[in-house]
Amino acid sequence: MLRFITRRFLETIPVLFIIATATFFMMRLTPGGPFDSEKQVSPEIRARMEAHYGLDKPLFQQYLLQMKHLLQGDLGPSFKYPGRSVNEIIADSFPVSLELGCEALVVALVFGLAAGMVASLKQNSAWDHIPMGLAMIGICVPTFVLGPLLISAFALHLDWFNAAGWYFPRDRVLPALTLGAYYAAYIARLCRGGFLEVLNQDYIRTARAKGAGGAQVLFKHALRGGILPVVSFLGPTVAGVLTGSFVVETIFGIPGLGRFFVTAAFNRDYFMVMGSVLFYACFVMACNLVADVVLVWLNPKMRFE
Amino acid sequence: MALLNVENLRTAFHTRNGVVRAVQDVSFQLERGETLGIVGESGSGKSVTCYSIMGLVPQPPGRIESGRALFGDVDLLACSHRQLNRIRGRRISMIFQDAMTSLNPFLRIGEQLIEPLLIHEKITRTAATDRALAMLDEAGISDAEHRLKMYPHEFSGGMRQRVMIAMALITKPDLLIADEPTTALDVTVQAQILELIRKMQKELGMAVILVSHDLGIVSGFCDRVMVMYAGRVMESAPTDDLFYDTKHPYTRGLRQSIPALQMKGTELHTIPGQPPDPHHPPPGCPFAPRCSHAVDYCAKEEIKLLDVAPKHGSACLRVQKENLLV
Amino acid sequence: MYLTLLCLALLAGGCGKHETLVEIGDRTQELRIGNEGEPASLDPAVATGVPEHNVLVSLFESLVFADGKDLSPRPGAAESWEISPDGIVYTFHLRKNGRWSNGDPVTAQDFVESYHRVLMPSLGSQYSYMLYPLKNAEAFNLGKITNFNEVGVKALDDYTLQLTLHSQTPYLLSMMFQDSWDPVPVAVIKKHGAIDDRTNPWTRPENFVGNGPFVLKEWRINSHILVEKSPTYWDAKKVRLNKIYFDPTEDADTAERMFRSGQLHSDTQPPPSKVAFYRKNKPDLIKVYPYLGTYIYKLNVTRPPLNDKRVRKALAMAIDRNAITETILRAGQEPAYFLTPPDTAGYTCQTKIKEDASAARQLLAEAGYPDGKNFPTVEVLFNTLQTHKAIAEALQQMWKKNLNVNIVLHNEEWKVYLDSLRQTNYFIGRFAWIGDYVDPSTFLDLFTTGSGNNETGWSNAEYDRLCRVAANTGNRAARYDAFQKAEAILMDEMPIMPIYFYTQARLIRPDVHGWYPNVIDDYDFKSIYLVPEKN
Amino acid sequence: MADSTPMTMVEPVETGGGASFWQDARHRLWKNKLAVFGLAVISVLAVLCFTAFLFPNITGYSYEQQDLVLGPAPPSHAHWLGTDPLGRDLLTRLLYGGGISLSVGLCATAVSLIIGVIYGAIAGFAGGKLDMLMMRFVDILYALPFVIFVILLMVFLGQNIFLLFVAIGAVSWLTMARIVRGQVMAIKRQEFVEAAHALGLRRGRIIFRHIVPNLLGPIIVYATLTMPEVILLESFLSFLGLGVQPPHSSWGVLIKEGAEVMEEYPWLLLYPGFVMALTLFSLNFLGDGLRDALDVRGSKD
Repeated sequence: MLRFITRRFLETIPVLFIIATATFFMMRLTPGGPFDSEKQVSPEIRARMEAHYGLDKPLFQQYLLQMKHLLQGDLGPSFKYPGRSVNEIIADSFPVSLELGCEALVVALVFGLAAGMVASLKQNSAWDHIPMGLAMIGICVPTFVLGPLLISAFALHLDWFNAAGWYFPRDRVLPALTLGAYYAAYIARLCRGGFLEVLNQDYIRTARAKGAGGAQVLFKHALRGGILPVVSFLGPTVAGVLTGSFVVETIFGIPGLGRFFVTAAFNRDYFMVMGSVLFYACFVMACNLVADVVLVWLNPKMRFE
Repeated sequence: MALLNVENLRTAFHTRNGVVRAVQDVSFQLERGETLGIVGESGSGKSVTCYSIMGLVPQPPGRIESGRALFGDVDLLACSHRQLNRIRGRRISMIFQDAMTSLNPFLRIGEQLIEPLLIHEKITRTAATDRALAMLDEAGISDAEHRLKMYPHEFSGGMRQRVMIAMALITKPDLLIADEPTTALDVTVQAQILELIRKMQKELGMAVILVSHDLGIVSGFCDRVMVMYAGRVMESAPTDDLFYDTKHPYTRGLRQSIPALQMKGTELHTIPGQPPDPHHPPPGCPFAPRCSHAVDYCAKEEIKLLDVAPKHGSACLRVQKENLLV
Repeated sequence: MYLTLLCLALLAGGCGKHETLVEIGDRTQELRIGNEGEPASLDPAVATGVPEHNVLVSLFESLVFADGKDLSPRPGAAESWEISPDGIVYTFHLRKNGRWSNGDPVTAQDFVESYHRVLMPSLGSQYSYMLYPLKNAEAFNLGKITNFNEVGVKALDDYTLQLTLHSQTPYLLSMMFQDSWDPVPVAVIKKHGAIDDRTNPWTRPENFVGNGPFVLKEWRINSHILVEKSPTYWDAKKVRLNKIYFDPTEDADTAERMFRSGQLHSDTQPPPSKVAFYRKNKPDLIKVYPYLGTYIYKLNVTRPPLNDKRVRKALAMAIDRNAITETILRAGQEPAYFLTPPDTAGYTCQTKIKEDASAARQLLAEAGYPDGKNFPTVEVLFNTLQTHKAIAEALQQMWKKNLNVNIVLHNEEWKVYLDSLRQTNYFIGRFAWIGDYVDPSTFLDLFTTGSGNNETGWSNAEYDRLCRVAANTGNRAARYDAFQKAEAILMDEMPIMPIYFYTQARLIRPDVHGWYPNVIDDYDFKSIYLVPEKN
Repeated sequence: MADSTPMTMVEPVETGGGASFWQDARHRLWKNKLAVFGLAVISVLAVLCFTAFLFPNITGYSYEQQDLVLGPAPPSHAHWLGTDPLGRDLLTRLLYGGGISLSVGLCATAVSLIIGVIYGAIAGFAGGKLDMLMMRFVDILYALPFVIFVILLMVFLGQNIFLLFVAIGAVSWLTMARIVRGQVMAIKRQEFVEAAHALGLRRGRIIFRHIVPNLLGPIIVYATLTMPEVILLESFLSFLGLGVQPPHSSWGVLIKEGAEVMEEYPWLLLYPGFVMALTLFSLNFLGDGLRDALDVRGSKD
């Protein structure tokens, strides 16, 4: 297992390199520069600003320079927010996204798994149809609709929460619900499918024949096989959730990292894009690694590989 | 009082293609220490009978429509889940045909072995593991300590079935239901497994229900045999009576198709035709269309298992009415 | 499932009615305002946008500041000034009691060094051109001269600052409302890094030093900026607010909801549909007032068929601007029949576009497209935003109905759109201009030859000449006459098609007192105070 | 079947064995009322949408016809589903936009099915170096900045509805591939696979005839989930300038715009949302029905 993990770590190096290279050249090929704005600046001043960040150097030299900085762990300054480095922005905003992501994941996992398991146990009953119907609605209702709806109901009409902001513990509730609901719906559907598959297996019958109760059957015998699809799904999803959601962070005015992934690209904030992409890439690969390790751990047969 | 008393068991499956009456009006009694064989072709309802008793019929689509299965004073068909779970795995155990798929591939053997103990007895894990070691030893598995840490896929077929047996018997049940325990195994291993079951039966003094499609296996093993066809009991008798005083044409057909009992040189007997479509059973005796003795009323009148000799029931209308010798 | 979830959440949250932030703020004189976006920088020489400006107004004080009511220049860091009769030399007398927030006096030398810094080529200040009225400022900024002593900024003594212009600039004082004219604590900046380093961390709350009525306390990116009353400010006793929270909520819907739920005292630019709702149902919570900006379509005069003036005019005449302001925008915007917003420093253009569909058809026929026949494919380029899209869609239909021409709509992501405009790679492009200062020149100079924001390929010698004339005379009547003539040319040549004049819509609670609407929507935080609502 | 209520993972009966398997499957599908309902709803929607696409004035209005005087009006006799802020008939725009949304949804689902399943199955089955290379490639695609990718696509290839499919296709199969890979790895050690090996079957045959059919459950579930996601993704791409250009519409764009005014003009969100939910539910029923119909294990109901 340790060798497996080490090997995966080694694999990430060329992958990160490829991603960084691709991102670098993609960014530079994209029309529009970081200093374009509706009020045009004179070419001289633009040139000065570009020189300030070394953007006047030949492209390949810029590439080498950035790679060198990246190797040193320096993601560079942000164009959009002069005075802040990309490292600093990530360090400031990632914990917020991480917290929200974790809360959303708890919501998603608790409700998704519960709904999925109940539905698979009571297949084709109301216990199946109602949660699954809700899950389908959850998938249909995009976050940019659900968020405002929740705010409208619980913040504006009932006045239980703030409409936006990230100051008090109760400010976490609505965003976590909004973000979690969508994934809960996904997980519920995948979980139900996985469990239906497993609950039809002979060894579940064996467990019942042993006198194991419903909970025991479910958690001891069916869980490991049943959540396989959920685990595969969770790999990249967790990475996405923990690094922040643009939509939810925008709707709820949350100072998280998710917004930067989108706005950095819109702002042509080259170093910010590079930094966020690499950060996300590391996260994706780490999460996928964890997911793969969990898959193997769940399934002893795969341990030979 | 009998250990198990099954009366008028009816189990049906409601599938998208209609209702299948898998078990119809099955009754039997089982005494302590007795061995009952249930024989029949695929689809005859023998396994469903056992699943019904164990409460393992998936509902839906399955449904127990009527009947009682008194185990002691508990009706297994009507009692609560809680009650059922206290009996399953403790007083009645079951082993299945396919030990590979019936063992949980995600859990270590040891974990699965001690599970019945953990469920039913107040026992520490270490004590349970000790019992499991002893049990594996009894079941003829060497190097048990090492084996406990292994996963099912690391075992051979025969070994797995031994594990299944050890798992079923670890709680010293009163009744073991063995559903085709040897079907998936090599002939040599078959014998070993049957021998193991017999040995354990002797040691524990338990009753056994052995389900098989092989009359030969059953004949060598059981005190009594019940022959099923299309969800109904065709004949039920002590083993010797069933063989030497057969009271049903179907049993005779089965008997004649055991290769070992045939004289050398004679052609192996087969029963012509196919079992009836379970969705559309014929009226009257379900075997009538394939029966060489069938007469016109066989295809019309409802059949019922009646004693035609002491402790010997038959559902053949002609045997019942005309004392047909088959 | 979600219902249970919600119930749980509510139990956890379980707070019921609580005092809102706004109510708390009313008691403690803490103003909370929606700021439309996260400020990119709080360095006056680097900052460019509205969110930055709103905060900087509270943190720095220029020589003069804008009176909230009428935008007249009020003594700020300078307590008085003289202007030479030819309008070229301005002498400012600084306050003796002017203090930086670290206690140091604000001196004339500070201003000189601040202006030097803005004009340093290596800093790359985007708004350095605001200082170009100063003699030789442009040359220095573009690196043509390197000796700052040649630039028209001089400290006569610690408290006397002399500015020399290269030509008369009657609106100079109102230009000074812009952040580029703010003094910065050069000594402090040097302490934290190079003076011309855009990334210098001196604007962090822990390092910050300013001379305004408020001082920076907290700055959490995308969360909030908190400024507190500065005890060293010369007029501190007049400042009634204790704190101001700037909420960087970019999303207009979010900001509006925050306003509604009592998290903000005021919020600008709510979504158009909400503006209509408030105006109808809660008129006491919304203020709509003119804003110094024009929404126009640029026409690329280098591309056929738009190289034909008649086509351009036909397009401009065939639209119903009133329908757009009344049904789509619905926030009191005025239809624009010329470029400069009416009554900009007393100037209103006399030449108007005549909306006349039949005359437009006539013009189009003269240009060779009778009843829109053979009219080539023309695209309207806009950046993706709901309002831009709706306007483009409406115009498309109007042109189709009135001229029988098919115009294709084309939306692009913001920076791609800017790039297309810059390269004049478009037919018709949406564009908006918000005036930098209150003077017609901020609009009319856009379309002179060589102006970076012209982007239409249009060039007219007479127009250029008139703009130069206006720039070089201090005589108001002569200037405005030149502007009238120039704008008449613009409206005749039609390289641009004005659509509407901006308004600012502001949601504001009645508890905010001392706030007045003005066309550049500048805050005068010194005069604002809060009074709890009685009920 | 009544005997042992087969619950084992059964290797499908020779599916290549010709018509009978598919006939059986079709027969089973037709017997599933919900699935037939789902199929019917989707077919009706598709027919309506494509008719509206081909004959834009079928509702009496065109998708771009404005009524600025009327503005946003609630549902009425003249406009069954009301009008948008420009006074355009919502029903017309909904039907017209359905064409693009359904195409995008189905196309992306197909891409996700074809590429995702094949890719994931091969990676999972092969294991080792190939698996490593393939999955790291997926990681790279996950990580690259999508916004930039889309913009570049437009810059170099122009604005083209075809590119919309490329862009959506490029991302929609990634998670599917991961899920399939995980499942394949889980079941490739099962006996029936080993048996297939022993029979000397070619690997391709083992993967797609023996393993993939056992994954139908998760595959179909995930495929039906892909649909709403890409329909909404399309609205984001339209925002970037790829995809539908105004005044054309799509469900994603309608929902996005409806959400912006949901407090004032709720019908602008409600109806597009309802149609999309209806589509998703129908697809889901159809998907479940298909899974059951193609599942030779049969008796599950």
